[in-house]
Amino acid sequence: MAEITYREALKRALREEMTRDPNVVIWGEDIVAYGGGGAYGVTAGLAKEFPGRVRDVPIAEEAIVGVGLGAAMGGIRPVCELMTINFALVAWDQIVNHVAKQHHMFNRQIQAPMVIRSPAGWGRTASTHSQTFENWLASIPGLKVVYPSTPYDAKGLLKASIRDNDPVFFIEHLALYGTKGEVPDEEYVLPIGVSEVKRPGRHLTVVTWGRMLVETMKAARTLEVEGIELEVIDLRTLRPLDLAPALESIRKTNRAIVVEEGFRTVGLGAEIAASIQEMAFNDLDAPIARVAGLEVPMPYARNLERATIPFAEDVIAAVRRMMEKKY
Amino acid sequence: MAEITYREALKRALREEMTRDPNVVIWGEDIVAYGGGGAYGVTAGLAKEFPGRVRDVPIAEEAIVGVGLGAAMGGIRPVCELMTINFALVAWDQIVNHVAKQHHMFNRQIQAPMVIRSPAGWGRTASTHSQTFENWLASIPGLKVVYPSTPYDAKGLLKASIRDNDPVFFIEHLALYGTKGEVPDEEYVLPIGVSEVKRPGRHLTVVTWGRMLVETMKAARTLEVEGIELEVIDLRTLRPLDLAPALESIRKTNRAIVVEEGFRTVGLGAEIAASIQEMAFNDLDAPIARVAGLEVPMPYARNLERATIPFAEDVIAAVRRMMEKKY
Amino acid sequence: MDRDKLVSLYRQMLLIRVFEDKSAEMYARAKIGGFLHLYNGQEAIAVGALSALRPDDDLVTHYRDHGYALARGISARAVMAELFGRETGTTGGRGGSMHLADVSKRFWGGYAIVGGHLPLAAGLAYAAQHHKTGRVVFCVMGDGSTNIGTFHAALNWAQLWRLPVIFTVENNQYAMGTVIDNHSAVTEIYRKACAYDMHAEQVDGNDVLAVHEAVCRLAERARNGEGPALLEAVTFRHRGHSMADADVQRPRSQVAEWKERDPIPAFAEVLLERKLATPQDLEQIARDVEAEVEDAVAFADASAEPARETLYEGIYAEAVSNMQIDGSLIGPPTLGPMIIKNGMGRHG
Amino acid sequence: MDRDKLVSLYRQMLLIRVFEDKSAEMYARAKIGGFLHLYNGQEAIAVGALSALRPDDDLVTHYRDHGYALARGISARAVMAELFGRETGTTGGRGGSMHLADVSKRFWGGYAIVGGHLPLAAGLAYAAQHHKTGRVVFCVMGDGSTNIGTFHAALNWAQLWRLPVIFTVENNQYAMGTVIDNHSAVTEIYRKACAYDMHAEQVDGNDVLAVHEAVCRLAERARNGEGPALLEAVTFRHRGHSMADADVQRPRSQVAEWKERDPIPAFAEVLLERKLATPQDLEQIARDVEAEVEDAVAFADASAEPARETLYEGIYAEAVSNMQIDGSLIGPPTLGPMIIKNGMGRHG
Ligand SMILES: Cc1ncc(C[n+]2csc(CCOP(=O)(O)OP(=O)(O)O)c2C)c(N)n1
Ligand SMILES: Cc1ncc(C[n+]2csc(CCOP(=O)(O)OP(=O)(O)O)c2C)c(N)n1
Ligand SMILES: [Mg+2]
Ligand SMILES: [Mg+2]
Repeated sequence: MAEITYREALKRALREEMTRDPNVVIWGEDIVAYGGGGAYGVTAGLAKEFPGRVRDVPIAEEAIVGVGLGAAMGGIRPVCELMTINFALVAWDQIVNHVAKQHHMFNRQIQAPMVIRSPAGWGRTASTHSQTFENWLASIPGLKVVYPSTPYDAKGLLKASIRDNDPVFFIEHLALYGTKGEVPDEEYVLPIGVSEVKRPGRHLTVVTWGRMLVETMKAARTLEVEGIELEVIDLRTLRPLDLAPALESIRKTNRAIVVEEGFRTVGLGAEIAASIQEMAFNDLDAPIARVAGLEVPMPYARNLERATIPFAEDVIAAVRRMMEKKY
Repeated sequence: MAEITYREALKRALREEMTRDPNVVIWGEDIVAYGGGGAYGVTAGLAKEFPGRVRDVPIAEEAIVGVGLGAAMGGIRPVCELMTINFALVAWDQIVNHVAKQHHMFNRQIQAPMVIRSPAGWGRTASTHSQTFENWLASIPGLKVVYPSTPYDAKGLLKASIRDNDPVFFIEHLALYGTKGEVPDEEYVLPIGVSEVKRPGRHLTVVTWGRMLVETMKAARTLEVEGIELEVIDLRTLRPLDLAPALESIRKTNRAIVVEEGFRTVGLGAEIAASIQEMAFNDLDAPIARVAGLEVPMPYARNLERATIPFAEDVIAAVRRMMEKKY
Repeated sequence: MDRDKLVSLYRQMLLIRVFEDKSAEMYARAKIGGFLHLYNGQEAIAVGALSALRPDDDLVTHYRDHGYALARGISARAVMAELFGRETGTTGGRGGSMHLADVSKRFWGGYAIVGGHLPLAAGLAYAAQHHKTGRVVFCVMGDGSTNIGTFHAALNWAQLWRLPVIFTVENNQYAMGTVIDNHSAVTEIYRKACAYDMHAEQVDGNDVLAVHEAVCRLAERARNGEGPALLEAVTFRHRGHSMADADVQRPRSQVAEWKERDPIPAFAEVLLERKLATPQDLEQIARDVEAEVEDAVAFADASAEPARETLYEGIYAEAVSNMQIDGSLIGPPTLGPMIIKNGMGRHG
Repeated sequence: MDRDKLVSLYRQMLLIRVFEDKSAEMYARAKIGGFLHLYNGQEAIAVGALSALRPDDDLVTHYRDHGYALARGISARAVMAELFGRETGTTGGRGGSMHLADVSKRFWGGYAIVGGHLPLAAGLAYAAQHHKTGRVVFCVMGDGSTNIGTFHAALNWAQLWRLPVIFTVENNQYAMGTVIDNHSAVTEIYRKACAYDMHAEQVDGNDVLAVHEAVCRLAERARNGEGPALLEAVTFRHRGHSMADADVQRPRSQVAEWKERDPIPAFAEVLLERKLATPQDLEQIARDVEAEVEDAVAFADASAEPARETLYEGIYAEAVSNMQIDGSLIGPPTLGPMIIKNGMGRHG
């Protein structure tokens, strides 16, 4: 078992699935020529290994998704890369009205086994280029939404997504590409729709996913020193949403915080908080709290950007507040 | 004071504002020639009254919104009609990345005083034509979202929206166009961002908006006979969201249900439930419940469509369950 | 084409006409709901085009799709049942009039978001190219659909990759109530292909044989790897945009003029002139299609509504185990069979 | 153009070049972050075009906007400060490199969603038409931006309503790393105007006078009510797409060849040949612009970061009273002053 990056884990998943199934193709802007393979290097080298099956496409996200969908209907398994998730908005009608609805609207005659891969994240890229839409995506019937936080999950879930007969929106994160973790050399596939306890603890449950898992784990290590043990749940799949480990955990801790990178208003955290209070009303000693990105179009300036995004320190502050306050 | 329809109230608001301000123009698909003025008749006659200021446009929602935005930047106050809210998806990038961000991203140099009007609703129109996206719209910083439930509110809020210096997404509802209510002959403008108690009651608080207000009021009348008095809050504006009347009400009733027409998962109801439990944790005798549309792409068949949409009977059932159950 | 085939073109056009008139009647009687876009006046395009294609060439259309469904050989029964919203319909009552489909016949559906299906058609053409099936994709839209972004993105991509797809515009000169001069800077739609160096042709959409020949040519090109094409078929609809349209905006004289050029009697004359059919033959056909449509109505009316229990079927390819009673996917995995009940969520 | 104006064109181009080289240096020194798209090699277009327009004509560009900002007369200080993310920058550090703007100079901003600003440009042109201001809108994009839907929707609309807008494509033959042959079915971009019957011209984008003349012509047309135009300026960038681009995909020989056609020395030769400037004049200009850029860097470096307290300013035109400490708008109206704190929501 070797330590590899999240980026490398994704690439291995792509390579293995392309080797296994000749119908898997990858399309995206600048995934072949540019910088040797992709704005963020995930597809680097694959075009050479699989001639004709990895292709640069015009900048037209409505077509990247829509042509991908048509190909999927016709028996291809396209992995469509959107350079960043921000550009998914250009393809929003295709995603919501076409990709997600095909199977149901045509009464199961049509399947759309496609993956749309795209990174969320920021990096001084200002407000149109620093967004994340998992809350919206997770509310669309017919779509599955996967958002791995570790190289291990990234590889196993991307393979599962490519094999899935439903369309999967697969969210990555710019800040995770370089993170490392153990990934087995042997092949494995992880199930879509299963959350995981990433760290056991007694005092407070944190439900999170994606990059915020990393920040939450940092927070947990700090708080441990103070004697506060967080139980950390990584959702991994955002639709369908598996809240069982969270509910089980809350039965024990009686306190929960949802940590998300996106905006608070109508975030996925709202859904999780609303669901938990419905399903575990009597287990709660405190209202479920939410840590989220500040609700402002992301500014370019370093200090303002930094203030906008949640980090471990914000999780720590929220936990302390909840542990101290009497309800 | 005369009883007029919601449709007529909207038209009067448009007429008054066009008369008041020569910069107000109306653009939309088939709002001039078709059927004498609009697929749903809201603009009927206005093109004649205001030559050149009410125009049919190509079917290209990305341009309807984007050209509207550019005009707004240049000093026009466009009211852009999207024939139905479903087509907003084609313009989604324009709405999220352009309309909503202009003022902040350019550091207040640019204003975007435009209104995007569009009806939600259904009517055997199947899954791509029976949607509602207020949950998504209400989560966008920079945008205001208005959704009136009565002719009185429709008129007063549309006038406010046109005068507002921020972009407003103004949601109407197909099933409301024909409903009637009292509207003063004198001019009035209602404030954006203020919810209203539409019916006082002691036992349970219902928070709702749009068409579901009508269904909730029906439910309230039925439940009154059984001795259950609902206090009904109509949000009217979905962003910014005024939860003060709801919180005040819950202090009294200790129980709350959110009723919405859209999907439950990451609906606006999730935000409201999550916020209420945060802000009124100790006032709640029961978890906040949600009544919502069934989470399925809307089928065409009459019986399936009927099963999917929430009606007064669903509100009644939810209220009874909450009043009976011990927590 | 031999006599039988030519006569069958006539029969198909008439079947569509009679079917559409009957649909209008059923709509007035509230047997059909929602949006109903009829094909009266444009029958020569679907019939001419599909007769030029192989039965396993791919077909993708807009919402004005009854004619294509019937011309593709889907039974009038299944189409009418779909309009009635019954379980025996082409999509079991899910899609209704705007979303007819029969994938076994490679009719991939009618689509109701203007322009939304154009990229899908290009994608299907990619699949044909990738798998070297020799199939051609036939994609239909209206004139008003050529101004939206997906038109541009799909045509550019198709030409760039030399995909075997024929984009066909039924130019009936109106988008709902908006006359073409008010929605498109170029009103001879085939000329829009110049922006992609795409092969393009314009054809009389009311001449079934002309359409047939044009599609033969373009399909041949596409099959030979010569790439996509844009075909403009100039036509007119005899009725309003949909049953909701009182049709007050089109000049009466224009409607009357185009009704003079009705493709069906025009083709009847061709058959009679060329002695391919007698007046008696045509009368017999008329009786046959009337009977076929009556039978379709009876069948639809006798069919059951889709079962309430099937509401969640098909949202995902495999049932998702933790689906809630309101169809949401929130909550712990239940793993047991899906519970389906009317009403709201578990805590509603 | 008189001598002074011609010389000023040279000065502007050189200022842009020196500014861009300095930006690259500042990026390497982490003074600038995010995406930084430099204009080296394309200077003749911004300078030639803006010199042909009135100072109050409207300007809308894509993210490769430094050249336009400087050519519009925005100070190098304000632009550099914006790249540094400082409060003295053109948008006070909100937008950064990709979103320079100065509305007092009717520069409505750089936009970073490919094609997203094209409809906005048409809308500004509508405003000019509606208010009869005689203004023309100049809208800039790259070759790769001509394949996305908004290009089509905006051009059709602009032609349909005869809006006074010049859509200008800086065809530098690559969209990031993708060569034009791989992204556009038609590679002579001006020919795409045929789909709208729009007037179109192609110009040598490395010839500042040619660009100037073309824009004069097109602006004149637009001002006379003759409608919009598509202008293709063929050019090449000397650097990678952005500072993140190692520029490995473009053939070295192609880059070298185009550097031979550098617009700045080429125009220097014109000035010298026509005796409009002496070598000493040009050296003096070089020293001046170096100093100007050094000053801009010093200014930017000395400027403060935007105050944390201003974070929520400008999300709405008027402050919304019930904004929460996390910037969300949920909760009861507080009506008091906005509380702004680092961290998460009130119950976080
Ligand atoms: C994106 C989108 N916008 C608007 C509509 C509403 N709409 C449905 S059909 C139609 C007119 C289309 O006209 P055309 O393309 O000419 O086709 P025709 O109906 O004439 O066959 C409109 C505006 C839609 N379905 N999708
Ligand atoms: C909708 C969208 N998709 C993708 C991108 C990422 N992106 C930014 S610039 C660019 C290339 C644009 O090339 P071109 O239009 O030729 O302009 P140039 O950079 O060459 O000036 C891409 C793909 C984006 N910003 N917006
Ligand atoms: Mg038409
Ligand atoms: Mg370029």
